[in-house]
Amino acid sequence: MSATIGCNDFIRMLRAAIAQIEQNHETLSRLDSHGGDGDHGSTMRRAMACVEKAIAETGESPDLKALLHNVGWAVMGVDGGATGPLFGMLFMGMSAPAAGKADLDAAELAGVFEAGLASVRKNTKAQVGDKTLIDALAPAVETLRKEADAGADPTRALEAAAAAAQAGAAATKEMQARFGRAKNVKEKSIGNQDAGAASVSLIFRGFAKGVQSNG
Amino acid sequence: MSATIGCNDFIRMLRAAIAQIEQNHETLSRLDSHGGDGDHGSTMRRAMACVEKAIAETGESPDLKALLHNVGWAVMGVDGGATGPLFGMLFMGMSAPAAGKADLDAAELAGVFEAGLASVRKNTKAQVGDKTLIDALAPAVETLRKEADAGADPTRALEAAAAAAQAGAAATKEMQARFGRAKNVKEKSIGNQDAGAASVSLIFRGFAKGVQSNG
Amino acid sequence: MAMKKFINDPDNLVHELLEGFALANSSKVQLAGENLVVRAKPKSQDKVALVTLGGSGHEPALSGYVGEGMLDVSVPGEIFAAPGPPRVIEAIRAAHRDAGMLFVVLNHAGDVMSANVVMGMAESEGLNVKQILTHEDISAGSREDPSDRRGLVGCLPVIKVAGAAAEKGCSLDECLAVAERMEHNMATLAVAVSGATHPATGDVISTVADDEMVVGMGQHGEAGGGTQKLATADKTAEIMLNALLDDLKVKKGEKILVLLNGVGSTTLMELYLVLRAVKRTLKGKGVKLARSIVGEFLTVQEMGGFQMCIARMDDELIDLWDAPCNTPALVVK
Amino acid sequence: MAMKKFINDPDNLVHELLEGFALANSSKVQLAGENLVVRAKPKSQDKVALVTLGGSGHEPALSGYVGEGMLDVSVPGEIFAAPGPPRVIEAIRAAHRDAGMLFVVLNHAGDVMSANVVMGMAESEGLNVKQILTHEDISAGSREDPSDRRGLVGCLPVIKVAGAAAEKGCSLDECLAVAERMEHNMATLAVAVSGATHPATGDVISTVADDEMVVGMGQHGEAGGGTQKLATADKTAEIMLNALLDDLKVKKGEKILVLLNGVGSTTLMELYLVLRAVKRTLKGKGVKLARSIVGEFLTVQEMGGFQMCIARMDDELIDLWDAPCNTPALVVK
Ligand SMILES: Nc1ncnc2c1ncn2[C@@H]1O[C@H](COP(=O)(O)OP(=O)(O)O)[C@@H](O)[C@H]1O
Ligand SMILES: Nc1ncnc2c1ncn2[C@@H]1O[C@H](COP(=O)(O)OP(=O)(O)O)[C@@H](O)[C@H]1O
Ligand SMILES: [Mg+2]
Ligand SMILES: [Mg+2]
Ligand SMILES: [Mg+2]
Ligand SMILES: [Mg+2]
Repeated sequence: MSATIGCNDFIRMLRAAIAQIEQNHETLSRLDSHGGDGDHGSTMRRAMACVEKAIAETGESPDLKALLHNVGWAVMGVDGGATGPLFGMLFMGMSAPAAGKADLDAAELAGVFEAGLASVRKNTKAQVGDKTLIDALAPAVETLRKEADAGADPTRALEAAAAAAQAGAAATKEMQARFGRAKNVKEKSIGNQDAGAASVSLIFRGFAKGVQSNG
Repeated sequence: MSATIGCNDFIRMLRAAIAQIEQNHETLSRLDSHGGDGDHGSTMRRAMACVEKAIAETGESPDLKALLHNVGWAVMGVDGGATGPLFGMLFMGMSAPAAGKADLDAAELAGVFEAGLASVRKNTKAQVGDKTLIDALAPAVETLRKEADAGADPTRALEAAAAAAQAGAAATKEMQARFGRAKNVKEKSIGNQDAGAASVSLIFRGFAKGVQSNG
Repeated sequence: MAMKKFINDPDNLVHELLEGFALANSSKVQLAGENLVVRAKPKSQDKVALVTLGGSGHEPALSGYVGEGMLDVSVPGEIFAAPGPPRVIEAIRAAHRDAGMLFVVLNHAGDVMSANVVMGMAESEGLNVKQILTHEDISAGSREDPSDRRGLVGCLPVIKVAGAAAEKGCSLDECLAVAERMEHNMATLAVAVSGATHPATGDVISTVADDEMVVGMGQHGEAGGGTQKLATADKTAEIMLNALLDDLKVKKGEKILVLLNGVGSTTLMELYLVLRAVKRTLKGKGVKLARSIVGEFLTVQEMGGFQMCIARMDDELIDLWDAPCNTPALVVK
Repeated sequence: MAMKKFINDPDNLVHELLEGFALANSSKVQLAGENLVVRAKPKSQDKVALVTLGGSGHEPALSGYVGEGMLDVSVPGEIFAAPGPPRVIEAIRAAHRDAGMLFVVLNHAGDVMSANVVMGMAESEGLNVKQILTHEDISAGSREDPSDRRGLVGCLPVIKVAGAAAEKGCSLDECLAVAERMEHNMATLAVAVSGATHPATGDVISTVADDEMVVGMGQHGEAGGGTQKLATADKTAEIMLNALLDDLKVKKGEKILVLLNGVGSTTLMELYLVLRAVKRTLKGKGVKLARSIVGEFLTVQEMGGFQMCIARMDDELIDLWDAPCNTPALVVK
């Protein structure tokens, strides 16, 4: 358990998130095939390959801001629909408040993720309830803040955030899509989880696991 | 029975030939479908419609040369492969020796058809045995000449020519095509009559019938 | 049926096609940076540059319109997928000039997101770039709220007139104004008769029943009638043209441009029949067919069908439409 | 699958398509007489005229090449059927001039018969016309006895260089010499991956098994290998190019033109991949790719596949190939 999150913790978190996507990419594509174009799993896989590459290229003694910026930029470079810009903006947005920080406490960690969420929101008007990745991301980030306010350490906060993301993703099952390709199939989008929300849930699951592996 | 063939006889002959093609166009297309492109019946039908139109346009008191020329020219105007030029040249070639003649005796009739055959030959190097309309046309024309030499009247000569055309067409069944599209399928062309030869046979059958209807 | 395409490694498809494209058009275009398509002879720096982005697999669009009188840079993405922001900002930085840049974006989710990120970056870098979004597909959304209207082949007239204005030396604001006037005065509708396959994955992109056509490819055919029995050229032209004239509220006496875009296996022959029918219907309504153009400008692989785009023209737009250009996919003398 | 084409009355198909074609290209061509396609602005009478004939259904060929720098008159026949002599001689009479006429004929039975009749008539009428027959399909016959070699897309370079020579004011003999030099130095091979339907009758024209391609559309694939498993762009390019280089006996250091003609549903994307592969193979052999052109020039409805045409070029042929032209289907500045 960590009281603070350093750059190497983040790398472990990212790698665990990569592993989650790798294990579940077929499910993600299947989810995207109801109403979407069925490519979300493969796009996320390509995005995660870029994350791994960015980690490697950031080098030996990375700084957190550079790491997050490079990861975000690399994900942006993935040609393919919504995923690149949305997930890319998440990480790039996270990098700004990490400037000059080697280790983040729970409150700072929440601040970093809040900046990431804000940056995603700049690129979509989707709100909670619209059946997009916002449905998983927004509750996860809110949970991080609440846990920090309640005095939780980053590990516990991330565990709670992962649970919130999972619940948020699960809730999308009953929703009708109002953004993304699935919007076109209207009420037929009801009955399956949103693929992007499922991805966010997996990523937070990875973060929670990755940070614990440092225990 | 006629001792000479006038313009109105020729019109009757042509109309009987049109009727023959009309009754048998499906067979002609079927024959063309072995090795050819299956359009010979419909092309001949269009050609015969042009013949009818040319007869009508040639007017009340036609002259034989003009009639044959107009018929040939009209048939030429049928877009569609070999048929237009070959049958068109037949009639156009026939028109020259008919110049200045109101009625043809058997020898003159043979001369007219010989000129038609010569004109067809200008457009193809196909010889008897090559599985083309020449296999029916050449023996029919030769028979006209032989019958005239033997003193037959035009009616009898045309009856004999029709029989010769029919025999010539029948003989193409065992031949391998060396001209036209059917050439491409090589030995597979053996086993069916040549469509163009069958047309010539039908036309001569029509001529023989048409000239008799004046009896 | 299995996909029957001549390709090599699907992962290298876009790069290979760009290489061949540049080779076939080496007097007009060249590749630069990371799969960017630029002019063989760059436009002078004192003129506004036109930049666009878009997925590949729609050849000749969009890179086919790079050249004199039209685009300066195109950023092709993967098959059917918009390029991510990094390559786009690279293109924008390379095309940067004091005269400014016009950034042409077709309204598709990925393209717009990528463009938005890039516009944000460009602004913070102080680059002088303005965006024109094309969204003229009338099968979804409305003229009042066009956010759901996709950008189809209407990008071509927009690029043509804005490119001509730029070539003439118009300012960025003037180029933008021309582009916006064109954009606001056009409407497109698509009809599909057969589907297509994704060339990299082999996935079937869409299917149409054997005796049917889909007018308006919006899933519910909000305009144009949706799925219906295959109709004649005349009838199809009438259905589509009426929907377009209606949407654009074209009035008697007005002049329009008609653009027919074959999307794949539909023949030029058929498109000529459709244009003839369009002309007749317009005549009946007293609308003037000022200009027309027929071809394959923005394709969707081997899909059967076409897009009909109409645009209300004024004299300036007609002049710019007629202006010379020299690109791989469109040459006007 | 049923035919899915936008047509009206099949019997009126050709006339309707020509009307639409003329409408879409009214600044370049117009209809004259009985469905003849002529230039909108006739060439001056002191220059040699180029006339051609051919079946319809292959759009943009052949009428798409009527215009400045290429043809003067095209006589389109019915779908896939050469026009009969009456309309052709009408065209020849109309184009008649002291400078003479070059009559471009593709080697197909109907076309040749029609042309022969017309040449006979023209001679007896004292019209100054010379014929060039194109027969560059290497899949049947041989270079020594090319009578069975069909005329495919090679008509395009022949028309291009002869048209450019005519526009420059060359004499009929000079135009003919250029056309013949081009004709003797070219070779074409076609590959098909899927069939097509006759747009007027709905008949299936040809079929190809799901996992196969046919190289050399001569029935027995005399050159190129005939029916074989569908191959990659690289492999297909190599098979075809090698057969062509062989037939034409192209030697190291020589300069060639490569023309890739999509015949229907095969995409530009694929053709670019093929051109890229051609370039690589040529490089390996030390043959120079002097010029290349990729597009849909002579189609066969929705058929899948393409024709690869190569031509040995000299400096004069390259100049004529590069010369300006302004036709519906090809514009060179
Ligand atoms: N406009 C949007 N706002 C928020 N999220 C979106 C939007 N569009 C798509 N998404 C998210 O992206 C996911 C689909 O991603 P992906 O399949 O990779 O992209 P695409 O839809 O372009 O193929 C959706 O499930 C949704 O969560
Ligand atoms: N070169 C030729 N010489 C003689 N007869 C020919 C030649 N080509 C075709 N024919 C005749 O034409 C017939 C086919 O006519 P048709 O089907 O109307 O033309 P196409 O083959 O152009 O479709 C053949 O059966 C043959 O008798
Ligand atoms: Mg998707
Ligand atoms: Mg996608
Ligand atoms: Mg036939
Ligand atoms: Mg035929």
